[in-house]
Amino acid sequence: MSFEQILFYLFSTILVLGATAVVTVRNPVHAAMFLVLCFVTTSALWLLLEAEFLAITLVLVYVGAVMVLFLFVVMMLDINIARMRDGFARYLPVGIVVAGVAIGTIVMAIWQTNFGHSDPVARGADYSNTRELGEQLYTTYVYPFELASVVLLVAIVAAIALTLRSRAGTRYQKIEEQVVVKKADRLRIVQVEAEERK
Amino acid sequence: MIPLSYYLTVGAILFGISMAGIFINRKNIIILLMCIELMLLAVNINFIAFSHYMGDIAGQVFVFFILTVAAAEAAIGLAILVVLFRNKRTINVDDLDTLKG
Amino acid sequence: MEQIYNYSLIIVLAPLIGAIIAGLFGGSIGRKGAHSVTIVGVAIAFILSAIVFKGVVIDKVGTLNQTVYTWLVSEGIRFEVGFLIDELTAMMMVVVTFVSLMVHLYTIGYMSHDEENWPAGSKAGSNSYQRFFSYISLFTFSMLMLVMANNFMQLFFGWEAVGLVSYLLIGFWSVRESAVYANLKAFLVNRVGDFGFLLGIAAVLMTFNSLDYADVFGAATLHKDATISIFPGSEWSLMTVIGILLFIGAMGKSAQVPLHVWLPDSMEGPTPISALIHAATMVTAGIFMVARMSPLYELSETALSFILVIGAITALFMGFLGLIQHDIKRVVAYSTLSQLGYMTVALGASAYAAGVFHLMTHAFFKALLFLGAGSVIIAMHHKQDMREMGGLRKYMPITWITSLIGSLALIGTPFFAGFYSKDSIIMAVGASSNPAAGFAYAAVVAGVFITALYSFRMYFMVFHGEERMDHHTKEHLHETPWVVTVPLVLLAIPSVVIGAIYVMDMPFGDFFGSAIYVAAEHDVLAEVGKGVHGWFGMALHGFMTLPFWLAAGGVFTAWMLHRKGLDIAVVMQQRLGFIYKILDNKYWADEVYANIFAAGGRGIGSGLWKVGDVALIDGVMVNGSARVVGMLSGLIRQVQNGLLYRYAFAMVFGLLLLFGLFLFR
Amino acid sequence: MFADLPLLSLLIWVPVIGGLLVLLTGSRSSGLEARVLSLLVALLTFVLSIPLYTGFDTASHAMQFINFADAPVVWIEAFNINYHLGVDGISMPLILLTTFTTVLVVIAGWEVIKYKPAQYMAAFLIMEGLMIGVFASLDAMLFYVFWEAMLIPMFIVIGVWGGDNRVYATIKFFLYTFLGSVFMLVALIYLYFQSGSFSILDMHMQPLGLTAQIWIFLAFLIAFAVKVPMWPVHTWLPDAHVQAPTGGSVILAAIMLKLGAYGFLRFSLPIVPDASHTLDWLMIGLSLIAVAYIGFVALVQQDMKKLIAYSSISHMGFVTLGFFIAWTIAEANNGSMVGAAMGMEGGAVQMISHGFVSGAMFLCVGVMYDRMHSRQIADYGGVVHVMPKFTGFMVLFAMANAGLPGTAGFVGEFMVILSAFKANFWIAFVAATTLILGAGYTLWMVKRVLFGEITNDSVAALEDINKREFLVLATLAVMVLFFGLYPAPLLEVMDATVRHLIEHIAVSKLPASAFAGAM
Repeated sequence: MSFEQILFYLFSTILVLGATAVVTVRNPVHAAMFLVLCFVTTSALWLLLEAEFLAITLVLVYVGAVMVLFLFVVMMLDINIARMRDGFARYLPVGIVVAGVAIGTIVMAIWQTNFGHSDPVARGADYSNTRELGEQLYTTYVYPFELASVVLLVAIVAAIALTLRSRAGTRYQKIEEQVVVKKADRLRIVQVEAEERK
Repeated sequence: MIPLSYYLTVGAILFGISMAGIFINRKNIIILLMCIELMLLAVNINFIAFSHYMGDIAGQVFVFFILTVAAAEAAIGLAILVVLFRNKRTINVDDLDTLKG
Repeated sequence: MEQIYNYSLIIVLAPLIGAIIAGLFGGSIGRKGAHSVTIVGVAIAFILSAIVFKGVVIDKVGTLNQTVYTWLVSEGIRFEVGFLIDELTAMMMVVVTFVSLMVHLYTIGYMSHDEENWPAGSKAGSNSYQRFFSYISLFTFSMLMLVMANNFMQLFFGWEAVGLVSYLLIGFWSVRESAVYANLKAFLVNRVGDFGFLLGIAAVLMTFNSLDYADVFGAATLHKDATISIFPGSEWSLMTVIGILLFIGAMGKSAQVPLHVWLPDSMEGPTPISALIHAATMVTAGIFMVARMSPLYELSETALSFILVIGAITALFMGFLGLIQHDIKRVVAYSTLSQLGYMTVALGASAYAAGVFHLMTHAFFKALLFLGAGSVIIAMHHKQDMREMGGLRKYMPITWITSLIGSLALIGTPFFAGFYSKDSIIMAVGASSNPAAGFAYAAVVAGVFITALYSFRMYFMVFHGEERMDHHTKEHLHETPWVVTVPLVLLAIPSVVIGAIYVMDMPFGDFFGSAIYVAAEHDVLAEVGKGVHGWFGMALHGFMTLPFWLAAGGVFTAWMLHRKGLDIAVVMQQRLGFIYKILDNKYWADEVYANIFAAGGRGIGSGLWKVGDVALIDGVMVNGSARVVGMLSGLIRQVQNGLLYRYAFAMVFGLLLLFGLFLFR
Repeated sequence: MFADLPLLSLLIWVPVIGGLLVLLTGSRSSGLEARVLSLLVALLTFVLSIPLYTGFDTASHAMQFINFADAPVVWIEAFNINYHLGVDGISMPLILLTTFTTVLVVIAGWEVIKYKPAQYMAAFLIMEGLMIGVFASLDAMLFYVFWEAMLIPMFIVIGVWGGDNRVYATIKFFLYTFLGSVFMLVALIYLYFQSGSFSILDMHMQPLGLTAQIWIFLAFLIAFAVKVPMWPVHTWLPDAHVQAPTGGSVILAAIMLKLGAYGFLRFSLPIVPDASHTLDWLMIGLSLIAVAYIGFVALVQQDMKKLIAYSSISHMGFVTLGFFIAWTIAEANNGSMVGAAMGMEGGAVQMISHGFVSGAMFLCVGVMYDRMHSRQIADYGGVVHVMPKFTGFMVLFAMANAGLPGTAGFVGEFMVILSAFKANFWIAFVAATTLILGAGYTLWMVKRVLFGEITNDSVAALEDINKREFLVLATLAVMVLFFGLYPAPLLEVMDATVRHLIEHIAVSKLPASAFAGAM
């Protein structure tokens, strides 16, 4: 068993176990953490597949940004975990059967198919996965790339627009009003008649 | 040498687990979202494996886009979740059946 | 010939223009303008008609047959609007325009206070006078188009157009429920006739591939033995089918049993209309039509027998109804029905000329009688019940004398116009060899007695005896103005003399020339004519015949009853209750139509609607299919209950299915 | 001057673009600009349609005014779909009817429509363009697209400006017509695979086996029968009419119903003549049911619009009867089709005249509805005393509806009955019952609505028609009388086309071997 194979089996096992944990643990925070584990191991697998750029991106973007977002949300929301787990046991068999059937069929399909390339294309030492990906993205896929950026922008805007709200009763500082304020708005000079003292 | 089908099998198992996860955690929308992320991950593994073994960079480009979309999806999904929770005080899927009209 | 054509155009257009001016601009030209323009139009038509009559009949310049314009061409068949002016047409033109002119004049008097007949503030009532003149001028136009037609299509045009004007005029006082009921009834009953008429025209077109009179009549004998299969397995003579179908139209228009029910009700219209349309002209269109179609009818013995039977039934049984009426106009109306029956009988006996001759004399004396009745009605302040009249001869001498003349003409007193025409019909029927002639002869002879009886019952009740009207009416009783009496006098003259003048020409001579065709074996008039020696001789001979004594008997009976202060209607009610009941209900014809046909039609309609449309088509098919879809989707929507995991399950299930297919196909 | 213009294209797109302009300008102000602009566009379209008549060669049966005759304008190359327009003697009068009616509808809705007038007018203008497109298309796909697109404005018109139960009526209308046209699409695609072209003229020449013809015929029948509408797929019409605003009813009755009948002439008869022959008993039967059955149903209606809607169905029965009588005539006359053209022309004339008459009737009801907000016959009575001018018009149109000679309503019925008699006595007999039934339901309504004493205070308060309404009704009255008294120009236009069609359908399209086998 070569080193590569050892790595593959190791990370694959961790990945499968981690994924199992994601779907079975009681606490969503733990689930999120296991998901992070999954991402990291996957990233390792990708490194084995010589996809360095995406492996790093996965860790940076997913673990660094998306999963943090998940954690935020999970912690922010006050969720009744107990109720969430209702029917867990009841549906477990169904889940296992479904997963079994799905995995079985897919695996059968995979093993029946001859993909033609049993060996990966050998690359030279100076081969840069990042460079080639970049070339492709900025030439052939430039329009989809631009579109993807727009999608992200839309996602940002949407996320903000959805969650932004002004609660009634909350006080905000309105700077523009403070700037344009005039003396007359704030100060009232009144003439008070002198009163004779009794 | 690890054959291509090994990677694909890993992807399949991951996909199956996440599918089962959707069934088991049918009430918790956050876990559901996580399962979806897992599914996408499984798909990505397949893409990259194919890309590697066939020497075609296009598979990685696809993964790149999938990541983008998945990130966007996660952001919006969570935003919706927050709004939902704010309005309904619950994220229990059983309580969210207004779609049936 | 050119000149006659030009005259003809003017003859039809003058009343039309008058009608359009009075109808569209009645509000601005006022009453005087309206009646002036229409009367001028009709007067022009009358004068030119007289000139055309002189040219065609007296000077014998020949027959005009000319197209005015082509209505449409389809498959090479030309549908045209054109004039055929022969002796028959010329005579009809004169009669129509003359009576129409008289009625126009008379209307000035009759309608002068028409606003009283409308509810206060009715905008329709504000120019009803002008509208009335417009309608009667329009009627004149339509009737002229009918009689001057040279093809079936235009005949049908005129046919329906007079029906339209009749509809408008019967319902002229549209505020009266009875009037608008009567006009609807008249139109629908006429439509039943037109239904047959149109099919008859279609049969003509099918047979002759042309609707032009000249083409059709010229080729008629070629199709003498043609047959048509209407019910599978039975062949009918084509000419019989055509003849009967066309005659069904005539039955509607000329109010023959069983399509007679509309005519008595049409008396809801103003009296000038009853005189012009429902006595003198329009109702005789059927007679005119059959006479015009004589080349076709001569080819079918069956059709002639049919006509004969229908005419005889109408002549006799409608006369009976006249006996018990109290409304002065209804008496005259039933008398009209009965006289139309006489004309029809003449047609059935192939004595077309006699029928048309009676049509002419009848037009004059019946218009006279109606206008006389109208004059009485004016004097009585629009009361029509004869039981409230009596002794009017003192107050209305002109009306009295002219009405007497009309009545004498009607019952067939020798030397009067009616005598010549009616006697020729009776003689012709007697001489006819048609299988139905025996029955018809009995009916028309018996009809003479009945005619005399009801005519003079009316005459005595109105003009003689005690004055039964109320005090107020009596105070204001006086002769009607000159616009009313002048037409009476002018109509009375032909009512007396026209018969004597034309008897030797028209029924017994060659007046109509080629316009009327009679097969040699049917030519009863020629046979009868051999025994007639001049108008004077005929009248003298008339005193010795059965019909005269029957008429005299009728008058005598009426007089006897009158002298005893008895009314036939009352007498019958007391002594012959059963028969009175039959007559009083008019043989239940109205009830049958209203309850069986009209109500049945509505019943079928609502049945088809409620069961067919609403329940079956909409309920079962349309909404039913919607319900089935609803039920199915109700089942399927269980899958889509809005819960996320159901959707996910469906997705996964589908995915697995696809996997399976992919793997195990 | 007009000869060089692509007239048909202009006729389609001028109102469509005009309608869009109206949409743009009208939303701000009171709607006056929108109305004026709509009127101008409608008038312009009408004026543009006149050269179709003046420049029409009545001796030719061929398509005329073909756009860019030398080279087809390709629309979708992959499927050989072309932007191919042209008119013959049947479609040309219908286009004129469309442009004419739209002008009247715009005037009739002038101040009556208060709610979103710009959108209302725009819907009608766009609809006009699309309907002209249907009549002018010589490419089946183009036809189909116009045919379906036309539903949308009508859907909106009824759904937005309709009566209380408008949603039910609109959905019924839409589903019915849409369901029908889907079958037509299938038939068209089948024909495309057979002939390799979507050109209608190519389809006319395409030989087909009898089984295929029958299926195609049935598919067309569903599409066109719904539109005509024929019994038993007619029940959408009364509902749609009752709920539609006046203008919608007018367009629906005057033009939309003609599209179905036009489809029979343009598709069913020439493309599948043998199937039409085989199934003509069905068509004649359904037509006669329409005439008699629907006539009876019309008799008992309490709602004026419903009554007129049913009378429309009944009158359209004459159209289909006239179209499909030819083979029965041939059988009764030893194979000679003489007389068939009269029936077909009668049907075509009936389409035009019914457009005027039913449109006028709906306008009349609209005039009363605008004042009383009721369509129930029972709510009226004695209208003549307050609206004498209106009564004059209404009686005229009622008479035309009852088929009185001298009005347009008579011509078509007359020709069809004459032709039907040649085929069979009983067909003519049943058809002629319309004389009685038509007069019955129309005049009975007239009696109850117009005549008699004033029944209630709201009738007493009615105002007679104003100048605008007078203009609309008078124009229609002139047309009704003109075509009643002088229909020759109309027939002249149609004659060559119809005769050619009769010659065309007289020749069997079955492949020679199948034909020999059938013999």
